Amino acid sequence: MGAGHTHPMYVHGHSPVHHLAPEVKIAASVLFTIVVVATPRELLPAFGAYAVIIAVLAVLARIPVGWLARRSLIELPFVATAVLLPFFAAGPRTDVLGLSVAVEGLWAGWNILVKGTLGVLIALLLSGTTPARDVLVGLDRLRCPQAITQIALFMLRYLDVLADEARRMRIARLSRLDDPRFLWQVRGFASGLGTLFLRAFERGERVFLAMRSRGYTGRLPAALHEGTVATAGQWAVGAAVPALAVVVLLTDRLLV
Amino acid sequence: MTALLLDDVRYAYPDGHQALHGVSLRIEPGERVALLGPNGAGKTTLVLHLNGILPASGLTGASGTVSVGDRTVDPRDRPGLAEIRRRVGLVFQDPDDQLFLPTVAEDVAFGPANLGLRGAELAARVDEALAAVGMGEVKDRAPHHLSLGQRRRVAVATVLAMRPDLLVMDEPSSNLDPQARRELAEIVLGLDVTLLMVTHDLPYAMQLCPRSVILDAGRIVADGPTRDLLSDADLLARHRLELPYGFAVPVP
Amino acid sequence: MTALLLDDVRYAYPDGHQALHGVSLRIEPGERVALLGPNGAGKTTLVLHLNGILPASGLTGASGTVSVGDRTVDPRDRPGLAEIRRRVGLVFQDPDDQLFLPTVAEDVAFGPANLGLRGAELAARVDEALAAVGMGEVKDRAPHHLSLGQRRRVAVATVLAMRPDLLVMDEPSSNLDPQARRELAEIVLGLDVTLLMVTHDLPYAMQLCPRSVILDAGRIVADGPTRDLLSDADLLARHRLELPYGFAVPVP
Amino acid sequence: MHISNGIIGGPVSLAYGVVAVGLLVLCLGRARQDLNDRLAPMAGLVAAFIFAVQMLNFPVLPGVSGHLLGGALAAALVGPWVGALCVSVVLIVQALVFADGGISALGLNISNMALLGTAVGYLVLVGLLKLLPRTAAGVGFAVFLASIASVVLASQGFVLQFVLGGEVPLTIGYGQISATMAGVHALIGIGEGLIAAVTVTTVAKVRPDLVYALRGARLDRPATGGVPTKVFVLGGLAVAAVLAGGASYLASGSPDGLDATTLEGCTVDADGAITGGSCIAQRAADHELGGSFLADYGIKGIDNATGLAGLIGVALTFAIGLAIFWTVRRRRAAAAPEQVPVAVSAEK
Ligand SMILES: Nc1ncnc2c1ncn2[C@@H]1O[C@H](COP(=O)(O)OP(=O)(O)OP(=O)(O)O)[C@@H](O)[C@H]1O
Ligand SMILES: Nc1ncnc2c1ncn2[C@@H]1O[C@H](COP(=O)(O)OP(=O)(O)OP(=O)(O)O)[C@@H](O)[C@H]1O
Ligand SMILES: [Mg+2]
Ligand SMILES: [Mg+2]
Repeated sequence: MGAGHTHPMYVHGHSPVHHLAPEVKIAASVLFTIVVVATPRELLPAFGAYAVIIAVLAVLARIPVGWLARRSLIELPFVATAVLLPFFAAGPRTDVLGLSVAVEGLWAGWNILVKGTLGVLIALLLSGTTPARDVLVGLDRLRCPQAITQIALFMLRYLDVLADEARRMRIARLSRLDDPRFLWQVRGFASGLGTLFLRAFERGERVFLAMRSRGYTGRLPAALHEGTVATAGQWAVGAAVPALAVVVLLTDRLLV
Repeated sequence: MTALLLDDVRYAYPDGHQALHGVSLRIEPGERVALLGPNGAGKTTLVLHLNGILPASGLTGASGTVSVGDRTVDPRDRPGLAEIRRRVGLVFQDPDDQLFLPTVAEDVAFGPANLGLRGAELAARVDEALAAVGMGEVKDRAPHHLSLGQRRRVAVATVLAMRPDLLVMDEPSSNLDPQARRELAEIVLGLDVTLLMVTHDLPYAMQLCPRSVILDAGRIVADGPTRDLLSDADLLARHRLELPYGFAVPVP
Repeated sequence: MTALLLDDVRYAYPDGHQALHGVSLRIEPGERVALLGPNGAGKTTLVLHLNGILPASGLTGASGTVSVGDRTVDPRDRPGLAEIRRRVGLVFQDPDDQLFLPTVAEDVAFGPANLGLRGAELAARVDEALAAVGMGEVKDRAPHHLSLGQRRRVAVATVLAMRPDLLVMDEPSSNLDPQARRELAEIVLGLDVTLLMVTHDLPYAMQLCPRSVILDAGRIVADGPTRDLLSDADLLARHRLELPYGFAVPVP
Repeated sequence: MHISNGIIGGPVSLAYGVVAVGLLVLCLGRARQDLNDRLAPMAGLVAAFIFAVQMLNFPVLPGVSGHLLGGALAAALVGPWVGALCVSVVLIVQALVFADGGISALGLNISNMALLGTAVGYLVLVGLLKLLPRTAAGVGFAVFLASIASVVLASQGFVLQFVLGGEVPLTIGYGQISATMAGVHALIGIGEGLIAAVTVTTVAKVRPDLVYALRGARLDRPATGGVPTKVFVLGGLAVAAVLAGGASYLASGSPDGLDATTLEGCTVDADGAITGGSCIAQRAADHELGGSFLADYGIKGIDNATGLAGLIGVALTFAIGLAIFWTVRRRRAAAAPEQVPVAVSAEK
């Protein structure tokens, strides 16, 4: 069926962060992440300060801590394997808790862990307060090429279509006495996958043509989301976040 | 033994929308019952309860019991569910919900094959079901490349091929051409099954079902002989029902 | 100027199935025409030609011309297509093909917004269209959480909101409850548009459309006043059409 | 194969970002001709499909995940230009909306998975399509091999990035990293190859007009026009050679800094770390899987066998691929059988 219902990452709410225009939030997130990544790994207090900024934003956005924690866990294993690095790194070694580890490796592991985690949290703040479709609207307003936003729009819609067609096929099987474990038998699974793809395509194609027949030209009409265009004030508010991060970085640089 | 027994069935969709507000209904074996009611009354929701598709197990907002023959629908009891699904044949309102295999023949064979039929017997069952709905020719085509009416006929065939005890059809006549609609009526009248049929086509209900039930806003508001209900213009009007243009209840 | 002119339209689907074998048809402005025919006749395929959805550009197996007013449908001429799509409003046979935005209100607003409407004017247009089909209440719900009949009504609203010159509806009355069906008829009779309506509901065709066209196996086999066609039992029977149980052509 | 923030140094990330933007602009230019009414929804579906299969991921190296990539599938269905855009869109949306893959590593990720993966997949695919019979089995097999090639080469793209901009010198040599990545990704490639082959053959049978690599022609009918056969055959062979030879070359390269004591500690500790990691939420199983690959390669690294492991991985892949192809082909003893052995031996 339709598109844009995919908000798996969206936390419904009406906070000031939610109401910020999507283009402002995207720009601020990207800049903030770049500042974080550009921070030398030795500047421990700076990372502490970034964490505080993120925490404040999360409180402002009324995003539950549990949600942030659960969502970041999904990505964390990849980042957390960074704890392996101290054992693989070359160079001078030191003892931590009785284990011999490389100093350089410790730093490198810390670098990935802290930048990876902060990056994940920033991205979660963005996606938790901005429905997927608004992210695309924001990208569009940031002059992202139309081919990209259009593919992304269809991608989000097709995620729904795929899920929906898969659900229909599952119910169809169940109600005619299939054991779902059959789905994993190779032949059934293989033909099921191919059919799912085709069905989803043809459904989506018809929806696309229906959109075309209502005058769609490759971009969602602006009138549908007029209310969310960024004002100068919003841009100023949004700019404050990365600006604050830069200030933190510079002061830390001077102090350390 | 009753064929179907619903006791105070309530259901709210996961988004919070309450679709059924306590439905109780009893159908005896061999009865043919029409389920009437306005759009959004909860007919489809009710029908999906009859073989355990709804409620999803562990869902809050659902209560009440549904029994088919001597068995009670319980989403946690898998062998029990399988038995219920063997007895209840469900034709979905949207044929796209029903058809999922690459060819029509495979799709119709799917149910009987799960019942254990094989080889020539299975092929015969498939041919018979397809012939009944006049779709023998499209056997080897892909269901999603058929017209909507053709898909609906195939959907009916997939269920007929399973020879269920209780046949439940959700608007089977919509999108059918007039002759196919009559042929379907003849097929159904010729089968020895218990029937529950959702329809907006009151003359069709009159033709097929001696008894009718009106559902509105998730509650049963009338239950009685179809002829009586359809003659009560006030009742009909209260529930957004009315006889179509040019139709008069035939004198018996 | 004719409202719609088809000249020898032929079409084969990409899988090789030939659905239209040369269809020619002319409809004058303000006419209301019913398109009748058995399942799989090619009605939907024909309808999809009317605003350039089919044939896809560069597809072999398609020929003939379709003109809407003074413009000819040409898949390569994008501004021309946009103009034709502004004029032709198409209600799809399957509402799931039509609705795709997260809320009903947005979905109905989509078309008019593409036409350039904004703000209060847009909101008014949306409210008016939803009120016409009696779906004002579901404005903020998700279309895929509606019942099939509700979805169909919203699908009709999405097209009404665009105020097309030529309204093309593919089985608009299926899955509608009886009152909604009558209300739809009243809406259509109240509009000042050219209408082409596909339907299997012959009394409905009689009620709405003075003229009917019968399509069978990709060819037009009859074209004339609805009353005459429906009185010709032989003709109807040859094309799997027949008047429903209990219906008699009303005496004028 | 998402890389998170902080693994590759800033300057290298930036350089890759610039290159990625440049190549994407090129793709956009070429895609504009391709992205018609038919291809736009297909591009969306391909992106969604890739998005869905990428959800199943597990760690392979610190900060790097392993999963299906989808470049060859995209190249087969929508062509190289739109295909690269599709995978890029997936990566952008994952970074922004799903917090998957670092925002600052977008350039790196796009270079590996979207650009390198799709390009390799397309070249191998088109090359093989010229050699193999135009049957469903032929197309499926071509897609299968193209997927493996594209996944393995994309993983080597990461190794190159790591060589250029890794933040830390490691005791394990780059050769071993390369072999680890190649080995893991050869296995991933088999899975991806099967999924992609099934999908593309289904579509090719019913809607050949939707398979870009077939250029709209039905199966069993020769394609018309296009680039000379030789170019693609040579291109495909070159890629296959790089695939088979490159990994072993890299692997046998430099076992620098290898030290028995370090490695002993490493295996033990690696195990310890894995147990530590496996408590993390519901990903335990996947995580252990990834972790054990790593541990395995660590142990075998002692006697320089990692290079071999990678090579064996690649060889195994082809062997399994051949076996599947033969069985499928025998089942449908169909058209033009005499062409096949030639194709296969050439591929080896
Ligand atoms: N998936 C869903 N999620 C939430 N609400 C739903 C869902 N499906 C249906 N509903 C709501 O539940 C109510 C009953 O829907 P149902 O589909 O049972 O109606 P129906 O009687 O079958 O109508 P129709 O005649 O139009 O098919 C409606 O108000 C509908 O909006
Ligand atoms: N996507 C498709 N691919 C291939 N063949 C198709 C496709 N859609 C329809 N057909 C075939 O084309 C013919 C005409 O189909 P069409 O949908 O136009 O019929 P229809 O007159 O609308 O029927 P109905 O009354 O059942 O809706 C049918 O034989 C059908 O099987
Ligand atoms: Mg219903
Ligand atoms: Mg039709």
